[in-house]
Order: sequence, then structure tokens, then C-alpha cells
Amino acid sequence: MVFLQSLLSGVLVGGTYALVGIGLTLIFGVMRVINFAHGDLLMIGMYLTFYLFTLSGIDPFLSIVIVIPLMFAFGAFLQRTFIHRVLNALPQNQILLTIGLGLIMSNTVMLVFTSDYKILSTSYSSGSVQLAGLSVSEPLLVSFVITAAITGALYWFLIKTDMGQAIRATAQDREAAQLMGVNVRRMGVIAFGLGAALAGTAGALISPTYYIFPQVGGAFTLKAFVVVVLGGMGSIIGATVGGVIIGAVESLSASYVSSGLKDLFVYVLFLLVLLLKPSGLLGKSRM
Amino acid sequence: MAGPILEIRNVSKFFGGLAANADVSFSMEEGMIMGLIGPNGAGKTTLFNCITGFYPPSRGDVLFRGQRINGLTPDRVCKLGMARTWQKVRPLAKMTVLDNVMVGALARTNSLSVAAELAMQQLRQVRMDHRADHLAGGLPIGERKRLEVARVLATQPQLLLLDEVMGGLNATESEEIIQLILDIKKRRITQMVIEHDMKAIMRISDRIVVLNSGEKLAEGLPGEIVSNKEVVTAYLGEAFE
Amino acid sequence: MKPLSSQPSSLLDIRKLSFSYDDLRVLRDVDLDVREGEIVTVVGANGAGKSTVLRNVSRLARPGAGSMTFQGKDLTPLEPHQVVALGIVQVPESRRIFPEMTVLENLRMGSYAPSVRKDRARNTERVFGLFPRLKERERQLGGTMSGGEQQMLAIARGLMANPKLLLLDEPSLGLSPLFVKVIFDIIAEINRQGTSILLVEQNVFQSLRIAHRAYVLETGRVVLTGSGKELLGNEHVKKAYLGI
Amino acid sequence: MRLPLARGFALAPLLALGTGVVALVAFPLAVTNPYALHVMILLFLTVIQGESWNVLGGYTGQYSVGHAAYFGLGAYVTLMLLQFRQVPPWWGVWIAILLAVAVAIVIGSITFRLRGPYFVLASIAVAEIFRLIALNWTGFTNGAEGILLNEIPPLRIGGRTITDFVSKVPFYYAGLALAATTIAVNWGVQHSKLGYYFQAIREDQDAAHSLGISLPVYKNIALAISAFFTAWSGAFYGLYVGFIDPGTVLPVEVSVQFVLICIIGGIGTIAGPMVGALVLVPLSEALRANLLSDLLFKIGIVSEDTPTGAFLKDNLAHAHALIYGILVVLVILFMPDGVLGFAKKLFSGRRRQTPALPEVSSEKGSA
Repeated sequence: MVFLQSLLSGVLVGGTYALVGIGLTLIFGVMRVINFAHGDLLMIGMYLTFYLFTLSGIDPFLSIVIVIPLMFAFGAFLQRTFIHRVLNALPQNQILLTIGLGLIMSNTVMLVFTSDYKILSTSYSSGSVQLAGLSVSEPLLVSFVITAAITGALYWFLIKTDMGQAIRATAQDREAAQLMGVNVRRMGVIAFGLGAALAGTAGALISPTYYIFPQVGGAFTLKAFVVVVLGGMGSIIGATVGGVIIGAVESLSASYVSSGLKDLFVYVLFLLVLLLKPSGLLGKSRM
Repeated sequence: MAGPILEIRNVSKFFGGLAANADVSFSMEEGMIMGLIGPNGAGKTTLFNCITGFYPPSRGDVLFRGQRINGLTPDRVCKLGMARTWQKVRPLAKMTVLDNVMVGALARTNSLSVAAELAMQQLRQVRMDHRADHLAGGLPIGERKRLEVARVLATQPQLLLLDEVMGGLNATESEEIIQLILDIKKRRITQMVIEHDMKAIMRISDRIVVLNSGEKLAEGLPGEIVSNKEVVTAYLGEAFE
Repeated sequence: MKPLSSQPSSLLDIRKLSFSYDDLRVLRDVDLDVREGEIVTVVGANGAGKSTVLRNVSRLARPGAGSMTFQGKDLTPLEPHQVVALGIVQVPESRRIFPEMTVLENLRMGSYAPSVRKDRARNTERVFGLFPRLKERERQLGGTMSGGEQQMLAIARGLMANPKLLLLDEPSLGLSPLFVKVIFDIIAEINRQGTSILLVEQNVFQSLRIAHRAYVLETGRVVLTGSGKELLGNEHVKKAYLGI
Repeated sequence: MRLPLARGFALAPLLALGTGVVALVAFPLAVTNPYALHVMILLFLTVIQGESWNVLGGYTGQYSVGHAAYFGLGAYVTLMLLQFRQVPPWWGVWIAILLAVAVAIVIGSITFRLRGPYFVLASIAVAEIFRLIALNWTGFTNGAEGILLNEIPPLRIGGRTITDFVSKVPFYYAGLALAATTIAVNWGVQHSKLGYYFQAIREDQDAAHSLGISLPVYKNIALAISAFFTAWSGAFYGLYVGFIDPGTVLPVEVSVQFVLICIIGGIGTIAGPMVGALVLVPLSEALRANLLSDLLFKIGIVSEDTPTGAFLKDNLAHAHALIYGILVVLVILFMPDGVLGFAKKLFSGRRRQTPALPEVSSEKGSA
């Protein structure tokens, strides 16, 4: 019972991790750049949601309608202004650039909103529903449903639309995509925009259940790496599965070992995958 | 003379399901130049990688002076006395020409001054000593190719594997390389040479192995290869039957 | 040699194209043109600069010096995707199909350019007619197919964009001799159906066999030009490419 | 960077070096202001950190973003031995260093199989594992509470008290000596077979491998040297500040700072980390002391009485991380070879660097 209970909540949380991971893997796939500022994008999504709620009373789950376009625009801006200049640079320089951008984001937020922890409490923040004998946190359930819907929509976009195919084509062979008439620079902007929007959405979705503070992003950046490496760099399905696995591992080790050590398990798992199967648990897949 | 210096026995290399090398066998006598030819994608560079330790062969054995060396790492293979150049030159770009060659020389000595002396010797041999203080990354292609030869020579190999050292060079530069290869032969260093320039390869090789689709298509003296029907077909098509 | 009358139907016109990669001069003053309805081939040894000509036309390689026009329009300021929109489509060396897409998806990417999307269904039928084998494998992932099938797919994918000029880079690379002949027959057939072709090849005989005109490139320069038949009988061609 | 051989020394730089050393040794005699000493000690610490990372990241090209692990290990082991076991630090530090080197070799043997971004990710994960252990193994490390040092026992040799560690002066000299040592080690590396092999690995791992260089052996040597001095700097930091917790010696930010010092100055050179320290330390101190907002007020860009002015005065003091971020972005975009490389290019007025390779290849050969 404890097992099922914690597995379930782990999977629900894992949905959000998947969203963060998908964004990261999309950016990596199209640009071969690892975005170390990914968690900070999530953090900005959290702050957006928090202020939309406290200033305008917009429900956090509704706020994604505003967060998604805003974060997409922000991501596209980052790509056009910064990332696109280092596409041919050494990988370490790309990494440092995104680390720098992350520092700027988190510290600007800290300057403006202080480093105080903020809590977004809604009427349902601590509510729960019974599901087949298991109790499920209400905000977690709602966010999981939204996550699933967004992920589904993204799959549809990538498989069915011409632009989605062009994004996948760019990821699989940048030069060949150009020969098909794909404007790969534009695909980069779209990919980074989408990645930022997904991270921001994840931030919005977890804001009712997490503390909100400027440095919250770091932990999510790391977690996103774990998710992505687990599923195979550049694989979107991999990131989805990876997110759910990480959520479950975390939740199970929290209930059976110690909640303080749950991250430790995640990182050890991460190292093991890196060393034993660097191509990810799933290997190559279509997306 | 004791046995062949290099013996390749039924070497195969698979990538996924694809055979880059299939059952390749031949052997080389000390001091000879072996030409390795074949169309693009025939598996020549893969074979180099299997011999020098960059890939373990999927099947078969590589014997150097009778010792089985498959499974050894490239640095061990180098220490045994085998050195290779790269089809796409790999200068240590932010180091000087002299330092590049010294890295090779340091395989045989721990002393920087000894290494520097050895390196200068090799640079003189390839007529690059005037460039000693230049950054390797800034050299024109012809000099980068010669630098690469000097660098591997500095490891004092008994067997040298040259992967398209004339690729992308003009006629004068190619001629210089040919002379260099013949000089190296005079020093009793055995060489295996991958080359696309047929005239050059026919001139310098003692024997030639032809690879096609990963398999050994033919082996023999240059004259035999030129008149080999299968080889002609692989290169020009059936018109010349 | 044929006199090069400048016919109004000249499609691609390259004048004095030079290109350096790193410090290596890959192309020096190359003049080359393709007229409407022709198969023109560029032959030469590995490293002679053949692929670089195509990459310059596609604008994947830049910057180079010299002029390139297509139906009178200057190509040099364009991005690769804009070149495709003009009707110049390159089938790249070593196929470069999208390995994690199905045959159908690869073909769909071939008709990505907005102007040709409406013809997608018709073009798919057309390429399945040329390559029945692809129809049998339409759901298979590109990366899992054999080299020959991948080459078929790469050509088919290129045709999906209604090219006026098809650029083919070493289509025979790594294929078995039997398959090479099949591929070249299909290239000739595509040309008969009205597509002009610029073909770059190491397989001298096969490409000269089907070409209307040919250029021989050595260390970045055009050293010989003439009709395919003329060059096929040329002693230098035989000597240079087999050392006979 | 060009590697000069020991082809004789010019006299002028040698003289300048001598003068510099004398000035640095004499500094505490002339200046007694504790804040000035404090800034100097921070400078030394930063130089030590940068030069330590430089051996691995700069010469060998292995971008570790996990040096907090060795820094934290050095700090924790030294302070735990001192505080919980009463082991004096001049013994404890050796235990800490040896432990860090041993750990480094284990970690290196595992993670050096990875290349490029995968190695970077693994190095971060390793450091995070150490942080989480320190945070959660409360009985052993005091967890999040950290370790507050009571006092450092006076150093006595043969009954004579050398120092009692009361003022900043002993830390000044310890820092100076340590900084000088790491600089000397970098010099030594650069002028030995190791340096040649490290740089060959950085420039091209496969080429290096084919030239007889064992990649795991030499990468591990570079890491061991780097971890040795990193742990030392951690111990020095812990003893000097007198308080450590997982949030100050083990977070990712500390790892990033190691890289930053080098990247700002110019990696793979001896002077790079020194330049980096000279940029970073004064900058963050200026921010901390509110010099920047004062400057803005003086110039008249913002008035101190406006809400914006008050906001800046309150907050800019905490903005050093923001400035770090801006610096990194500027350096990567506009001077990827660091301040030194940039200056060199500026003065030499010519571009010897080959431009970044475009995404083209010349004719491809056989596979």
C-alpha cells in the first residue's frame, strides 16, 4: 500500500520532470547545446505564476495560458541574442554561456523580488482526492493531467505537422534538413522557445506545491539532466519516460530510505546510466 | 629474416549489422611499402583503426612481429613501434610545430631536451624546421600533412601507417611527400599507405592490397593490380572488360 | 570539344568559382554550366573538389569567390533553404536520410518547401513508381535500410521537391556494382522525365555513360570538358583514374 | 598558447618577479589594515583555486564543473578533525588532501571514460552527491548546521610558538606561500613532459592516444594534482573563515567559480587565473562595500533619495553573483580566450587564430 501510494505520487511528480526534460532534450536535439539555465527558466515560470495569482488572482493552472506565450517569447529572445552566436563554439563555452545566463536570471529575480521564500497557496493546495483506495494530492493530479495533455499535444505537433517534422529533421541531420529547404536557424529559435515554454509551464504547474525562491532552478536543471540522460540525449519519448522514472525513484527512496537522501539516489542512478549506458535506457527512438 | 612484421588474419569489423571489414588477411615483410587502395567506403581507414588499437576487431587477429595485439589500446600499440597518421590531419592546434613533434618524441624519452633535439631532427627531415615556432593550427594544409608525418616519425616507429597523406595537395606538394615516403623506406621503416592518387601509389608500393566493400578484392604487385579485371571493374565499371 | 553557345535555356551558370577551406584552396576559377534538360557530370579523384562545387551551389559552403546564377538569379546571397525554393535540390553524399524517420516521413520532408506541399500526394506516387521497393517499405525507419535502399530514398526524397535541377553527390558511393548500374539507369530515367541533373561522381565510366556533357576536375581546376562520349574515349581519363 | 621551453630567462621579467615577491612579503609589515589584509587573502585563495583548476581544465582540457567536491572535502575533513578529534590542522590538512586525491582518482577512473558535455554532467553529479552526503549525514558532519571552529591551536615547533593564528597575518603568509606553490606547480607542469602530454590530450584526445599517451593515466595525474591543491585551498578557506556548511563549500556555485576564475583570465596559462582573481575579487568586494551604488550616486545617474536609489543601495551589495553572470556572458561572447587572450589580440593587432570552422567539410574520404 505504501509502495503503491508513493509510486503513484512519484509518477505524478515525474510528469512535471518529464516536461522540464522534454524542453531540455528538444533544445539539445536541435542545437546540440546543453542548456544549464533550464531550471532558471522554470523558476521564472514560477514567479510569473505567483505574481499573476497574487496581483490578478489568476489561478495557477489557468495562468499557463499566459505563461506559455511569454516564456516562448523569452526563450526565442535568448536564442536569437545569445545562444545562436555560440552554435559553432566549443561545447565548454556553450555550457559556460548558459551557466552565465542562468546566474543572471536567478540573481536578477533575487534583486527584484528578494531571496525570500514565497508560497502560493490556493484553496486546493492541500486538498486530496481518493483514487482506487489511494489518496492523491489534488494539485498534483490536476498538474499531471495538464502535463499529459501538453505532452500529447507536443507529440502531435512533432509527428503530424510539417514544422514539427522539420524540427525533428534538423535534430537528426542539420545539413540534410537545410537541403530540404528547412530554415534551421528558425528551427533553433522555435526549439528554444518551446523548451523555455515547457520549463515555464512546469514552473507554473508546481508553483502551488513548491516553495518559490530565486535559486530553486539549480536543482531542476540537474534533475532535467538526469531525466534527459536517462532517456537518451535528444530523445523526447526518452525524456518522458525518464521523467516518470526519476519521479518514482525519488518518491520511493523518500518513503523507504529518507527524504533527505532521495536526490542522492537520483544522482547515483544518473552516474550509473552515464557510465553503463550513455546512450540512455531506451536507446534511439523516433522522437 | 624472421617472419612478417605485420600479419592480419581474417580481420572483420562490424558496426551494427554492417561489415566495414570482412575477413581481411594479408601480411607485410619488414622494409616494404604496402599500398592500400579501394573506392570510398571500402573500409581502408577502418582497417587502420583495427590495426592501431582504435577499434578492437570484431573477429580475427592482428599480429605485430608475431605478437597478437588486438585489444591493446592505441598508446600501447604506439609504444610497441607502430604509428599512424590521420586522413583528416589532427594538428595539436594551439601548440607550436616543435611542441607537436616533441609530444611524439616523448614516447621514447622523459627528457624535454632530448625530445626537442629528436623533434628538430624530424622537422629537418620533412623540411619544416623553419616553422618550429609557429602554431600548428595556423599552417597551410601541405605543411600540416608533413608535420603529421614528422610527429609520428618522432615516436620512432618500425611500422608506419599513412592515411591519405597526399589528399588535397597539389602536384608539387604530393611529389615532396612521395620523396619523403621513399626516404623513410631507406631508413628501413615499413610502411602501409592509403592513397587515392593511383599514379603515386603504383610508383611507391612494393605490393598493393585492394579493398572493396570491406573485403579484400585483390593483392599483388602493382603491375598485376593494374591489369586485374576485377579491380578495373570496381573503379571504372564494366566498360573496360 | 563542343562550342559553348550561350543558349537562352542555360539553367545554372557558374563563373570563376573559387573556394578555400581552412587554408586549402579547394576550387580555383571553375567555370561550369548546366542547360535545360541536360545531365552534366563532374568527375575526378577523391579530394579534387567535386563535392565542394555542389555545396557551393546549395550554399552549404560559403563564402566563395565568383558568380553563380540560376535562371539568371544570383545564388550567392541566398541561404540554403532559399536555394531549395528556387528549385535546386541536392541529394547529398552518403545519402544523409533522416535515420529515425520512416520512408514516408523522409519523403514528406522532401516536400517541405511550401510551394511544393500541394503536390505531395502526386509526387509520392511518382517516386513510388520509380522505386517500387520504397513503397513496400514505406513504414520502415530510414536508418534500418540497406545502403542501396537508402540511396533510392535519398533520390526519391530529392524528387519530392519538384526540382528543376537535381544535384547528385556520389550516388554510387559504397554500393555494389549491380546496384550502381540500377541507380544510374534511374538517374537517366529521371532526366528523360524532364529534370536537369548535375552529377558528381568517382565512378567515371557510369557517369560518363549517361552524361550529355562532362567536366574533369583535378586539384580544384577544370582540366577537361566535353561530351560524355568524348571523355569516355579520352586517354587522359583512362590514365588518370587507373594509372594504366 | 605557445609553450616556451626553458630557453634562458630574460633579466627584466626576473627582476620584476623579484620585486613583486619582496613587495608581497613585506606587505603586512607596511599595511596593518585588517580589511586590506583580508582582500589580499581572498586574492590568494582565488589564485590558488584558479591555478588548481587550471591544471585539469586549462592544460588537460577536462572541464570539471565539480571541483566543489574536492574543495569541500578538504575543508570538511580538516575542520572535522580539528573540531571533533582535536587533530591540529597542520596534520589534518595532509589527511584531508590525501583523502581528496584518493577520492579524485576513484572518481577520475570512472568519469574520464566520458567526453565533452557528458564529463561535465558527471562532474556536477559527483559534487552534488558529496553535498548531499554532507547535508544528510548529520551525526558525522553536523549536517546543514555546519561546523563552527572554536579556535586553532597555536603552532609550536620545538617549544617555540611560531604563530597563534590570532591576527590575519599568519593566514596572509600561508595564503601567499600556497599561491606561490600552485603557480610554481603550474610552471613545473608546463615545463615538463606532463605539460606536453596534458596539452596534447586537450588539443586532440585521439591524436594524443595514437602518439603513445595513455589517456586514463595522464588525465588522472592531472586530476590528482588539481584535487591536491583544491583540497588544500578548501582547508585554507575553512580555517580562515572558521565556519563551513554544505551551502558554502559544496554547492555548484563554488564549482562554477573555479571555472570562472580561469575563463575570465584565460585558461591554460599561468597568468590567467591570476588575472581572473584580480578581476573577480576587487569587483565582488567593491559590490559588497557598496562602492558601485555610491559611484552611481556620485556620477548623478541615480539619486540616493529616490526609491530606485534606495533599492540599489540595499541590493547591489548582494549582486556579485549577477555580475559574475554578466561577466561570463560577456567573456564568452566577446573574448572567448579570456582577458589575457583579448589583450594579446588587441596589442598584436593581427589575427593568428584560425576562424571557427564553418559547418563545411571538404571532400570526405573513405570510411
